Amino acid sequence: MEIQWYIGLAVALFCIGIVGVLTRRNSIIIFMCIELMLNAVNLLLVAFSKMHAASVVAQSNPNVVSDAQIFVFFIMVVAAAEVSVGLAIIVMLYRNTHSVDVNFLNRLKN
Amino acid sequence: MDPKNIWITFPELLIWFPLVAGLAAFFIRKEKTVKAWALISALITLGISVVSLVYADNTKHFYLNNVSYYWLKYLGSNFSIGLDGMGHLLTALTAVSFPLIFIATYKTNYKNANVFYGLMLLTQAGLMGVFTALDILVFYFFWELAVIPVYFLCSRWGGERRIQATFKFFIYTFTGSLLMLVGIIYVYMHTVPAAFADHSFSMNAIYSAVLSPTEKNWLFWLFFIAFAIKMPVFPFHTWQPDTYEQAPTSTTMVLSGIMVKMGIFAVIRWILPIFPDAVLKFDNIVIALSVIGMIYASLIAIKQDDLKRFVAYSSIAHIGLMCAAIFTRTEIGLQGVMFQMFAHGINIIGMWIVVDLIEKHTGTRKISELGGIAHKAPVLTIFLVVIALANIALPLTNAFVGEFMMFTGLFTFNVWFTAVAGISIILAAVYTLNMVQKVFYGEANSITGNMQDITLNQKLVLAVLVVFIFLFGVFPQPVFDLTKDTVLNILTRFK
Amino acid sequence: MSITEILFWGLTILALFSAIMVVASKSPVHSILFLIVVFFAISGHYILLNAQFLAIVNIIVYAGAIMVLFLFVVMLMNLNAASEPKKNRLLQFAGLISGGCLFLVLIAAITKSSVATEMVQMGSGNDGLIKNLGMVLFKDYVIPFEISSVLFLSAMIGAVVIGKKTQ
Amino acid sequence: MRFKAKAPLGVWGNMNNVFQLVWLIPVLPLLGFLINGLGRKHVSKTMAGIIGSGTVFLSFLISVAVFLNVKDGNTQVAHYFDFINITALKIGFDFQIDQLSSIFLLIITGVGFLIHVYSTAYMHDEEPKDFAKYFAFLNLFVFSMLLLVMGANFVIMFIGWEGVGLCSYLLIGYWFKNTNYNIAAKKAFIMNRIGDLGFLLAVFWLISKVGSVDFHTVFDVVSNAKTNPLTTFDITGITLLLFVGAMGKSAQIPLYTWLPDAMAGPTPVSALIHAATMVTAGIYMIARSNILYTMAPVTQGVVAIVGLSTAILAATIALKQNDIKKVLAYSTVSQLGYMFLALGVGAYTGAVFHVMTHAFFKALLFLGAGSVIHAMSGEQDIRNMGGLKKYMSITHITFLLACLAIAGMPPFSGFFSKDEILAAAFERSQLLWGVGVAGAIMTAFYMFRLYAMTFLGKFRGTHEQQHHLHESPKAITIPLIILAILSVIGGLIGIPEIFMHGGHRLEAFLAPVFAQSNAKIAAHTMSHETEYMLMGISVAAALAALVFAWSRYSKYQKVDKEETGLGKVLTNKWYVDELYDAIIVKPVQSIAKYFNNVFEKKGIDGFVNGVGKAVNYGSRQIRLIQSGQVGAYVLMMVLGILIFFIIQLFL
Amino acid sequence: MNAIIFTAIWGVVMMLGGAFIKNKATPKYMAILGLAVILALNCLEMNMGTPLFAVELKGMLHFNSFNLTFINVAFGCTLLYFLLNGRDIEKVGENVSEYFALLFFILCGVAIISTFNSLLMLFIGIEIVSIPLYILTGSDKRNLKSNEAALKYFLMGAFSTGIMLLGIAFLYGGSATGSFFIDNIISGNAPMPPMIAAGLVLLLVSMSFKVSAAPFHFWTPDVYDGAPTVFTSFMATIVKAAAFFAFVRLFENAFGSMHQQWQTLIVILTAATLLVGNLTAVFQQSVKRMLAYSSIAQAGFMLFSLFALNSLAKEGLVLYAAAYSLASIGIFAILIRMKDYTIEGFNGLGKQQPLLAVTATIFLLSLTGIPLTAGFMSKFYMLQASVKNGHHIWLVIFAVLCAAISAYYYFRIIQAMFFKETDKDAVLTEEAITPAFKILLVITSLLIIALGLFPNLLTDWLYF
Repeated sequence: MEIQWYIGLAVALFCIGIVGVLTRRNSIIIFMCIELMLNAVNLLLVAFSKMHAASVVAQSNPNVVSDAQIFVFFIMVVAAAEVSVGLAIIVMLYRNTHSVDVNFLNRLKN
Repeated sequence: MDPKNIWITFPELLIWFPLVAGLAAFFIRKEKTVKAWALISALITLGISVVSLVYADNTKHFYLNNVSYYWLKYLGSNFSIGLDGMGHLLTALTAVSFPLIFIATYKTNYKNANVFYGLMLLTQAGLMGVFTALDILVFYFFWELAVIPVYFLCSRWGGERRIQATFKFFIYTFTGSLLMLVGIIYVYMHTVPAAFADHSFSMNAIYSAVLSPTEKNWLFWLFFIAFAIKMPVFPFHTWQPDTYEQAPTSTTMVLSGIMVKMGIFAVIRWILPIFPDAVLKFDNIVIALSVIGMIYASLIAIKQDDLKRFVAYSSIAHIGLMCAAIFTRTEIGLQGVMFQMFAHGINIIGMWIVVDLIEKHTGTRKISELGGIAHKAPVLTIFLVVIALANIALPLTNAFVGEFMMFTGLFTFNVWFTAVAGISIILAAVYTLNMVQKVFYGEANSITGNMQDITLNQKLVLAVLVVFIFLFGVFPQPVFDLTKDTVLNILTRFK
Repeated sequence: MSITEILFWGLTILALFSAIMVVASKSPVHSILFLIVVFFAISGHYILLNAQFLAIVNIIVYAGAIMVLFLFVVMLMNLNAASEPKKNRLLQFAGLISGGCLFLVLIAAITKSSVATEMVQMGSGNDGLIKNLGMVLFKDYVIPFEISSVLFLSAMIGAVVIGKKTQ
Repeated sequence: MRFKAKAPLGVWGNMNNVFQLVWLIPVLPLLGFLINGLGRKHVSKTMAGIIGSGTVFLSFLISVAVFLNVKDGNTQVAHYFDFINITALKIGFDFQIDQLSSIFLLIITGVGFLIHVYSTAYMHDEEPKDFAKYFAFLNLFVFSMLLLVMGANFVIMFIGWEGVGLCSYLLIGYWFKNTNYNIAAKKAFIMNRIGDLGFLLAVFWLISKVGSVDFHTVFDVVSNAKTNPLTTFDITGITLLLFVGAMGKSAQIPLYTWLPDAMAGPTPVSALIHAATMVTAGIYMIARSNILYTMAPVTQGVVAIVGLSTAILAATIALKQNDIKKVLAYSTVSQLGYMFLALGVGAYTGAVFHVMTHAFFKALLFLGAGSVIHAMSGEQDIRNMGGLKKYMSITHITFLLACLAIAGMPPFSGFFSKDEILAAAFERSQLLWGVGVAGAIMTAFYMFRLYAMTFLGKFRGTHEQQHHLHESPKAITIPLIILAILSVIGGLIGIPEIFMHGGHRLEAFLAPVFAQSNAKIAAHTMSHETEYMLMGISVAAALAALVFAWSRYSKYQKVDKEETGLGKVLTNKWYVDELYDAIIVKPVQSIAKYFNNVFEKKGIDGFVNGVGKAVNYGSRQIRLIQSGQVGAYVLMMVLGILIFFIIQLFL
Repeated sequence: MNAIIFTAIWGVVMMLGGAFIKNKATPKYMAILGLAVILALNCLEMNMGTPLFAVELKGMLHFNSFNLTFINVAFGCTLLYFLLNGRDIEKVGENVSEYFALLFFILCGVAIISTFNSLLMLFIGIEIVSIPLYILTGSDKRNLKSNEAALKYFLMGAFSTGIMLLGIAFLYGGSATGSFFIDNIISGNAPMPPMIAAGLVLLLVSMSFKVSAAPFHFWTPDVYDGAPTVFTSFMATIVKAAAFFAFVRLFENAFGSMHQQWQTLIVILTAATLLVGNLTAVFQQSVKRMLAYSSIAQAGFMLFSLFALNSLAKEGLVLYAAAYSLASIGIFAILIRMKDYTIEGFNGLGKQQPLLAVTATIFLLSLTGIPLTAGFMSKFYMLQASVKNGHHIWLVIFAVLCAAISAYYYFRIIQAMFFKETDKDAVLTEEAITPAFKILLVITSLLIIALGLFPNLLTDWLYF
């Protein structure tokens, strides 16, 4: 399988995520789209790692694959942490305004 | 003399003494005391400067007039200050002016006088620094620092539109200085390595910076605009009338008497030696601007109804001539400028004192509302007339010598500029005599009716000024001897 | 066309479709469910790439924990399609366009690159197995591993600080 | 022959050489000025008068001594201190004593002294401190005038040059409560300033070309063809510019209009400044730098023509003036015109000669007029006078003599000097001579119109005026008498050859000063017949005019009918003032107004403030980007990313 | 290393302390004490060259005097911040010790991102800094502004994290070594392959987001405005400085060799940031928001260090960080005590609290960059560095013109304080301005002036 397909897929997912962030107004959904972006990146990293494994890079840098996969692991870790905080914030806001619409947030502007 | 056994030099004294005195002044609560304190310290500074004039000869007393300390070692900037002829002249002017100003305004009471006089003395320190700096970074420091106290003085104690006016002035000059800063850094980056650093800010290094003609051309403007704003040269002058109008008179005296000289000084000290060929390239433009400014300002002065604005515009006209004369690069012209820097300082301070008196007594500065002061306050009138005559450069007043030489220099540079600039001589007579006639002659009216003649302290100051006016009008030679070295050194850059 | 490729394309299409659905679907609940599908598809890719550990973690952490959390919150707020307010058409359109442009730009950039056509090692290669990763993680990546604890602590505190009822 | 001072002289020296005292000549009046000026509150009137006149008298004595010395051919330049001394230029504070300056010294101090004395009586009604002020100014004037004539270089001369201008300004505006007087004073000063600018430019020109302003250096260098650095253009330019200065100072076309207005000053002032001394500064200056003019024929032509036309123009105006002082003023302008005519045709001696005689009789006329005005208690309009001769005989006699003198009746002084000028003009061209004679005729006419209307006929003034008509006190009459004598015999030092061989003592005396010029001019010799004829014609014509005027105006009756035609134009002085106002004053004022109200405020300052406004405006606009919408923010970011990608990857 | 370990530990301590300590004031003192100790330990490490415990770094982090000095600066400023604003932190909400704990965790993150040597550490470090910040921003729970700010900050922060990760992924994929260590991602100054370029751009974007450089600055004004002022002060100064330090380290070590190829981006970034920051600040009425924009403007100047990327620039950056943090902390500390955050609110402060007014003036002058203040020296270093760099002089001139604009809005406050009258009898909140507070302000201003006169006091530390 050529790497470009993976890249294509990952980038596609990433951009879909971006489009989601741009178009949706429900903060939860926006947040989910961001998660989608992260996953796209994860996929990309893994794919790259396997690409390197197949290439000369593997000789010079033995644990090139595991580096990337560990990185992905950490991304997931961070994502988890972020989610907890993020949802907490959203919930807090919902408590105060009974809405999760981001366009509702415009007390701060100019 | 051996530098070892000199423990302090004149430039240091001239800077540190006012600085310390000023800082001390902030903590003197009692108004009377702080006034006295300011006056005394100013007088001491004057004393120092007088003594320094005795030791002015740098061939003999070099180490009394020059000193340098490590400062930003690794940037190649040292705190080096010194007095050459021009430095002596202008520090002397500064030292002379402040006591006069303090005495003249001794009767005026300011809210939080301690702050006021503290700031005034700080200004003096800053000015001294500007006139003594031999390291361009140090120069820039003082250049900015001299303005800050003035900013506070004007916006705190000035007239009703003071805040905007002063703010305009500040932003205007600040912009100019920042442009200059870029220029300074650029030149610095093209200087030869110095001890501990790969470039140097010292005057000599800056003078010998290696720059391509194109670089010099735009750098010239970066510097010149900064100085032109300070002087001010047409068309950068519009801050001046407003500021002079709004600032408290004593500050206005500092501004117009000394601070404008900063610009002229800086042009002579930095632009001429650093960018000689750019000067050769642009001299026509600059002189044209200056000459236009002279005529323009004179014409406007004719139409001014507010005494302060009147003086402001007449000052712009005079400054224009100085700026033009600098760029003629003739010995006679430059000597004229040197002389005129001093003369103009003296005369305009006198002008302001008179204006201040009139405003104090009559409560107005409107020329149209005044009249007939002459027989209410004859002494004042006599002084005013003398100063006014100096203002129009009548022979045997100091201004004549300066203007005569500057015009001569200008003539040798270009006849037509001189011819046009000469018109300002006539216009000067027109507006000055108009003012004198409208304000002092004719019948007294309700406003000037209860005008009293001047008090002793003012009489004293004005007398001193008048003495200066005639003394230097008849015996200008000492000044030329003093500034000879500077002028000739600078001219060597154009050989 | 080998089985791997078929799987690849299948998963890809699935992932893309459900990703689009995540963005497009009205109700938040549906979005969440579609997102889970995406995660499963991605995990499938991981398996194809022989990164079992990540595949498992992805399922557990994302599809399991995180998404459930989301679902939970959404249920809690009982947001339904109606609660999605009127959209700003223009902004959406702009978003769509710019997102698309970004996609094109990135693709264009990558296809220019030399590595674009390099082959990816499928199925084989055991670096992605738990054993090796574990070794690496606790040998070379001990510092980040420890440090991430700080991250969790702060996240926890955050949840507490924000979640705690104030009287 | 003149020779330079060996070495700079000390202020004091061996007393037996009077040149050691030269510096006292100007310093004494200066002292008088200081004493009277500073102590004006304390000195009594008498004291002020004594100080004022005394100092001048002392200078006069020294001047006489100096003159006697010079007569023996000793001239010198005294160097006191360096005024300006830099490598590029050296200007010393030097005094030059030679034939020319010594003559002027005599005139200034002598006539000056008389007028001081006269003033003590004339100004007697003034407040003590104003009285002192008056004398202070008068002394200051004498001081400046002395500087002017003694200066050994153009700069010192210029110092005096502007000094006298200042004094005339101060004295014209002496009664400063009256705004019109101030305006007149201002006018005088500014017109002089215009001239001074010319003078200055000339000096700059000299410095830039010759590198010196010393009379010796300049003249020696220039007159010597080998060393002369000046092209003809230079010389012409310089001389023309100098002449512009002279125009201002000596009230020539087009800068003459200030002089009539200057009559606002006290009459003695008019006598001293605006008749005898200051206005002749221009003639002195040109005479001093005669060599330059001789080398610039073009300029000479201009000078002659300007001089002559001034003479005529002023004369015509004088015909119709009714203010006694105005008539004299215009006659002064006209006489000055003659002097310039003389200079223009190269008769430098003639010019100086006429300066001298004119100083006598014109001072006398003014003082006489003053005496009349004094008697008429301030009345100056001759239509309200008449028949004064039976009230004030001395004044009348002296005035008559003066009139005869100015009308050029032999053997009065005016005759010789004017005749010499006309003769010289004739040598240059008959036309000049013809016009000159015409002027002489008019002079005779208006002078005797004045005389007749003032002293003959019957009194036309009010009764209380008539009631205290009286002869003036001694202090006034004695100067009149002295001046009268001088104006009668003053001409004798310049008797032409044809009357008395070697008679022209003045010419011989001044020869050294004009030596360089004379060396360059081919000496004309006029046949005695022509000379006699010329004299005959002019005298006859003048006499005719004299008699006509006498007969016409001795029985003048006040008729208030509106002047018409030429008469009106003349009464209104050819509308020259109005013309100037229209073509110079008003435009300047309006330009200034435009600059002040529009260009400065809207233009330059507008731009400066505009920058500030622009920043504010920009700020107000740009902050709208901060819409507060997360979506918008992210969109911006994405766009930013796009741009960066395009720049980085595809550019 | 000490810094990282002990901040983490002390954070935990504070957190647990919160459970037992009921007294509100105690956490403040604990925090101050702890930070002082940590600062000391860091200095110790600088002198010894080794941390207290030998830690197997595996090249993840890299310590040298430069980083450590910066950590000193950051921690020093934080200490000052604690001292000045301790009681204000107490006022934000009831769980004080948690706030301090979070602040300590942030410091830990700061230490990491100023010493990271691997993209992984950068990523984790940034997250450790960000996540607590999201919380602190929202810590004023009842205040809708605060909530809004928190959510905006969080969403956009997460978004930028995504961008960053994609960038890292591309770098990894594109690099010939397949490594995450910043110093061997690429080598030499050959034209970069597209993948690297893409990664670089994405990293640049995400980092610019963190340092709030236009056009990625949009979160800044809202967040700074909405967050409780104490925490605004913290994130506007220390955090931002740290982010910059990370930014410069990353781009110098990773891409320094091919500086010329991406300079254009920096130029655009700088110009845009300067323009937007200064221009928008001019019109602001609320001082807090104005300072937010001014922080953007200052970022524009700091970007010069990235533009020049020479030793002068790095020195300048540290100096700038110090100068800017000191001044901002000071001015914020005063701002917190104002009743009214608008500029009019400052009217008459000069009369009522001359000392405060004077110190505030010094801070503002420093921010403007008037000589004799650290602000001038740092700007001066930056200008010098970029002139030395030689290209794009116009940018420097543009920068100084913007600095002139900045004078415009900074001086409005000075004018308000000294030259405008107020009808209020007290413009400050009633709680007393303690002598200690005043002394601290004076010390701060003295520090600023000292640095303004002798920047070498700081810069000399950087090399040995």
